[in-house]
Amino acid sequence: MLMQIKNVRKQFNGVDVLKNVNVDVQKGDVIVILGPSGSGKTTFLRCLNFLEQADEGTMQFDTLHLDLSHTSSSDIAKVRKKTAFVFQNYNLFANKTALENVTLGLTAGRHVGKSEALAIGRQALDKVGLSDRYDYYPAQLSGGQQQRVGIARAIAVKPDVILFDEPTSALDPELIGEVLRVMKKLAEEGTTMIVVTHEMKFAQDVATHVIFMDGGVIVEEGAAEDIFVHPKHDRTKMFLKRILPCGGICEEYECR
Amino acid sequence: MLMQIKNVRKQFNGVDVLKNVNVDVQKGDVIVILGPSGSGKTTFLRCLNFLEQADEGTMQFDTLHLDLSHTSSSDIAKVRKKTAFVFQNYNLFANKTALENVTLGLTAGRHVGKSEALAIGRQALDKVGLSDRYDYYPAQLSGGQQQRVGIARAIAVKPDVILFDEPTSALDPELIGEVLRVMKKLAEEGTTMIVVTHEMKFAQDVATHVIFMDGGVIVEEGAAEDIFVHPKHDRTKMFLKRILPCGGICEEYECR
Amino acid sequence: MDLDLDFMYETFFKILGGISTTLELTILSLLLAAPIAFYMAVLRLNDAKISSGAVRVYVSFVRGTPIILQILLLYSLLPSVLNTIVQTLGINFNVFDAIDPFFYAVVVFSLNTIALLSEVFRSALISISKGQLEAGLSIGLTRFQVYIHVIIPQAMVVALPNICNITVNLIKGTSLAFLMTVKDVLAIGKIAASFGYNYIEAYIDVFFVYIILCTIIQVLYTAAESKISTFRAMHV
Amino acid sequence: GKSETKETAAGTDGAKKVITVAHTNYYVPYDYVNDKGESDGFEVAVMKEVAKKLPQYEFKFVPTSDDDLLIGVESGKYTVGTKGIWKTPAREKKYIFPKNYIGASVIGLVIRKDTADKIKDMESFAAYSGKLVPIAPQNAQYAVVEEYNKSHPDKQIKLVPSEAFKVSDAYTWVMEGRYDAYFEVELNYKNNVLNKNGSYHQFADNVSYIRYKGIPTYPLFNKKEQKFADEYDKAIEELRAEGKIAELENKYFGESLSNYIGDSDK
Amino acid sequence: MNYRPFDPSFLLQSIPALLPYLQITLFVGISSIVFGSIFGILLAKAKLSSIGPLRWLAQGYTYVMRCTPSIVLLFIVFYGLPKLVDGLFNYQIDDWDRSVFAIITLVLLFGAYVSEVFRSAYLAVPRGQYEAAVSIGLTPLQAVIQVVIPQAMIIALPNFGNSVINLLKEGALAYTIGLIDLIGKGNLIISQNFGAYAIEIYLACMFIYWVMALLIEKVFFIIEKRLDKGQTLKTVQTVKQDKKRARLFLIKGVKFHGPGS
Ligand SMILES: Nc1ncnc2c1ncn2[C@@H]1O[C@H](COP(=O)(O)OP(=O)(O)OP(=O)(O)O)[C@@H](O)[C@H]1O
Ligand SMILES: Nc1ncnc2c1ncn2[C@@H]1O[C@H](COP(=O)(O)OP(=O)(O)OP(=O)(O)O)[C@@H](O)[C@H]1O
Ligand SMILES: [Mg+2]
Ligand SMILES: [Mg+2]
Repeated sequence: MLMQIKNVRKQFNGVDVLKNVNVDVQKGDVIVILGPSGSGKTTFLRCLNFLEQADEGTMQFDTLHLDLSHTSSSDIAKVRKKTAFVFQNYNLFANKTALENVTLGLTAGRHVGKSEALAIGRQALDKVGLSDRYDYYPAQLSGGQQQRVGIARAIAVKPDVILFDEPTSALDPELIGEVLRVMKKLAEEGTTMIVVTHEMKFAQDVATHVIFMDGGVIVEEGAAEDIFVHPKHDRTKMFLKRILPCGGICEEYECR
Repeated sequence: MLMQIKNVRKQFNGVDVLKNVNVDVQKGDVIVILGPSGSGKTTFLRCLNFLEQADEGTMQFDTLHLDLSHTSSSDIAKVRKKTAFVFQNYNLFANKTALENVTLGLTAGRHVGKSEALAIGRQALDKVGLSDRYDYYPAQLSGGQQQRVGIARAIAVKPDVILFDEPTSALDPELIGEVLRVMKKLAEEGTTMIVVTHEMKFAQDVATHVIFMDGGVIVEEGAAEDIFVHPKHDRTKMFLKRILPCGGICEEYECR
Repeated sequence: MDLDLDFMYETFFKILGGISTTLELTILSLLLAAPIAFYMAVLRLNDAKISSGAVRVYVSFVRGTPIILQILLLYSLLPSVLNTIVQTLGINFNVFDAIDPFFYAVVVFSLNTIALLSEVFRSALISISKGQLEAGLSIGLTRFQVYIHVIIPQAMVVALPNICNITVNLIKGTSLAFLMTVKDVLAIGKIAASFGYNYIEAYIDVFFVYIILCTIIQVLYTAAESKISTFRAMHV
Repeated sequence: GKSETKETAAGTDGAKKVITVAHTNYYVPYDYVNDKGESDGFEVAVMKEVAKKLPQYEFKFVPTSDDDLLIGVESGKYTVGTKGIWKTPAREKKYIFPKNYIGASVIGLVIRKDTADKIKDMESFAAYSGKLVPIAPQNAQYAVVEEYNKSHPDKQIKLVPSEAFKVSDAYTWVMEGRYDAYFEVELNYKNNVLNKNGSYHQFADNVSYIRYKGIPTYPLFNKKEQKFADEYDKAIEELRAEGKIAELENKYFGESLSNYIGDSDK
Repeated sequence: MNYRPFDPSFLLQSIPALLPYLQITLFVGISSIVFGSIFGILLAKAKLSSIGPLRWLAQGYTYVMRCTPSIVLLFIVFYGLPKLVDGLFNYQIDDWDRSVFAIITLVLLFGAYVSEVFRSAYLAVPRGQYEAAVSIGLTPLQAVIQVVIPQAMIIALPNFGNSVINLLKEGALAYTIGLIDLIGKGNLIISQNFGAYAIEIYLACMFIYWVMALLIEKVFFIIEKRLDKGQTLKTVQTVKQDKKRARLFLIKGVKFHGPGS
């Protein structure tokens, strides 16, 4: 088991945003988290990367056993070296060009040589279709371009685990396809991923495990087929019904 | 004719981002702009609201005839009083709560009484499903919640024209449905809208006119049926093919 | 070396009498300077060639040259100039008696505070993202309204610690007004000390008064800062 | 406390005890730093002669500001301080004043010529208007005027304290009527106005000078330095007897100041 | 006015006489700025720290220092420090160069002031910037240095400029303990002339200070331009300005074709 996350609880101003969340992640897994707006998806990912301190919860990562509510900074550093985060609002470094955004994690974070980092960085940007925007600053990029830089930044450092928070929200359907293809490729290469997304197609195609959250708890989880084809809970059924082609019961993926 | 936009040209650092863009808008129109990332959709909307100064171009708005490249600030103010903008990256007022974000345009911008403004503001937030987040600051809201506040802020001032820049990108499919319903209702009430979106369903259902942009020019435009069912240009065909259910030829809307 | 405690005790209360002068000078200067300084900051952001250049020259001159020297120019020259003007116009007005030196002090310190504050405001404005202005404009607010409702409240969070720096510096710096015979806290201490050369005692007294005064002011500023920054201190 | 142990330690080493003479650095021609950056001036020159008489000590001259000089002598950082100080009873509580004065200065009023018929002395000035250019309180002149006011309660001069201002303003202020008199050391008046090269010589016809009195000036000693103060007194008496001091007065002032000092002040 | 002698040639003559004394102003000033900034950074870091006592200590220090008039602190350092060092280590520092005491004083004060400048600028950078940096494996220190500080700097610079120029002027404080700086020399010249030429000398001093301030501001201006990557409120308007220039150009070019073509 690569990651075992247990019993995560998180409050904001006394309101529970996450309650007793448990997730097991095997190496190479692609875990998709679905759920309505405000259900705690982002908060959960942030807790995993210690950007938010959980009030309770443990995480076993590789050989590390961590208490999410008070983790030593050296442990945090270890986990972060092996993970990367794609932010819902991109959070590109405003003072760095697209290429610098992508290479920084290599040169500063991983002591990769400058020219090698540049090569890797260019490659990553090329993958997401930004070969003509290397030297643009974030303020000069369109929404979709910024989002893709964010993705390139995360994949460039070749982490063991990537946490994606709605990585295709600002993209047009054409590009969504491209980006999902890149992600699929990563999955095939064995990168472990936890992905918050509303792209059902991607979930159906790639997810090894689907989690449906609502109100800070995991309502239902299971293999993609199970969740999409035979959801058990009413809440899940309702959610899926509205959004899947053919009213939620859709065995023929091609339809979409 | 409510708006007639002619010959808009815009460069950034000597690179054309918009070239000779012409759009006619009738009162009550819902114009949907489609196009790949970086094609200039956002820039176009921004030029219409004078957030970006076009290098060339004219706009007739109601009885006003404006030169987009040098407009007097009083004319700009007149246009802005009648329009609202939903930003791709939300741009919520960081120092104001959700409710204050929504009411500010009423109290300060339009001299609506405080209690009336509050009533309108609450109603607008309720419409987008945020009745439990009135007093949250933007930093305390999830991505989708922020996006919905942005929408509520624009519709609360009841403008003649609303410019939407990917208003549902951060929403889950369930909410997308809700928000699109709100927009449909606005359309039925006669609000004119120019919407950048990738929600084909919405375009198909509501758009009176669809514009497909690429590389800063309008490649193709026409009624929704024409564009979706019988696209003429190869570029349009390619774009649609990838994204529409059933390979771009889809007469049965229910399918999605 | 023995401290003259009696002297210290007596002088302390004498010095307290200077607080009003110190505070009046400080507060008046701040209030007079703030709007002008803010306008200057906006001019500089606009980067309009002439006005922004003029502001830069003003700021560099006023904050770049010692206040003592400015006082010298203003206090020793200006009244003379005014007097000459009044005389040649034949107006029956005694410039030297009618204008209280306090007035010159307010002018000098306001001019200085304008220069410093304009930089404080400029830095605070730089920290606000442009989307905030655009969002305000797009819902039909005037630029002025956006500044009032959105930009200034956010900018103040960044500005307050720096305004606090300026305020406490003013409190201490207004003692230069003694060059113009205006007696603030420090001046009273110096006068008291001069008879028996009790400088050490007087300075300790003055120090105490400043500690009280500046602590109150700093506490107020810190409270204000934490109050107006509630909106952003979410993730800790 | 601690400085004492330090000094005795130095003393037992057999090294000479160091006498630090602090002097103000721009009170020309009494104490100042000359073009070469050396300590200079009449009082400094006298102290240097004193040093020759007391070879058991090593003298060190430190130019510094008035504030530092006063605090430094009080705290023991400096042994002696000299800046043209006038004796007052309050000051004697803090410092040792020697029996013998070191120099003297003559002070008086600078007034406009057109008021010369009305202002003849301090009393008539007080009667005329009493508007005197402000004086820095640490300046001894302040104490002199204050003393005058105490002894003439019915003929007060308007004494306004302020931080020190430069002379050029004061002359101008008097001439343009902002004030009616300026309390000034006679020597400065001579150099500025009467001297053909003085920068105010062009206005020699506009102003005149009324001598008030000459006042002896003293160096200050740290409270623990009574022994050294006594040795100083002895040295000064010898120097005065030898005519050395008169010689220096001539060098720095071009005349003997001692003549101006009234017997009561000596 | 006619009663005020004014000799412009004296003003010009005095500049070369004054300039060498700028050296002490600059020496004291620059050393204090360098060490004071480092100290200020440490203080700001402490104030932002999650360790309570450290935070309170730094905050308390700032409070007290900002209450302290520089001249009082100077005397405390000049008289107190040698006694303290003597008492603690039995070591004499009385004879140290006076500039050392002036520098220590100014470092203590400057540190307190700029720590607030740094703190407010640091907090003004959106937290997401730091988060993004650590999320790709930068250490917190690297994240701050590589990402947060460059963005905080553009916000801090104007206030830092205030403090730096203020400090260079405060350098005149050194005069109180007998160091002759620019203004000190000015006063010397004035006294050597029995108080005459004060206006001329002071104008010369002002002029020198002003030139110094202009140079400093120029440097800051260049740094600021370099740091601005188009994210600030400032740039909306600069962009507009560029456009105004471009438009002027356009109008010229279009003249013969008539508008609207
Ligand atoms: N700092 C905060 N203070 C208070 N409440 C917060 C804070 N941050 C988040 N919340 C609340 O926690 C809930 C979960 O937020 P989160 O960002 O995890 O949602 P999400 O599932 O990512 O939603 P979305 O799909 O809209 O991004 C939301 O209701 C939000 O209002
Ligand atoms: N300030 C700027 N400087 C230089 N180039 C810019 C600037 N702003 C935008 N651009 C470029 O203009 C092009 C159009 O940007 P725009 O934001 O209009 O795209 P968009 O169609 O909205 O894309 P998306 O769907 O990704 O949001 C992009 O290629 C972008 O890189
Ligand atoms: Mg989220
Ligand atoms: Mg866009």
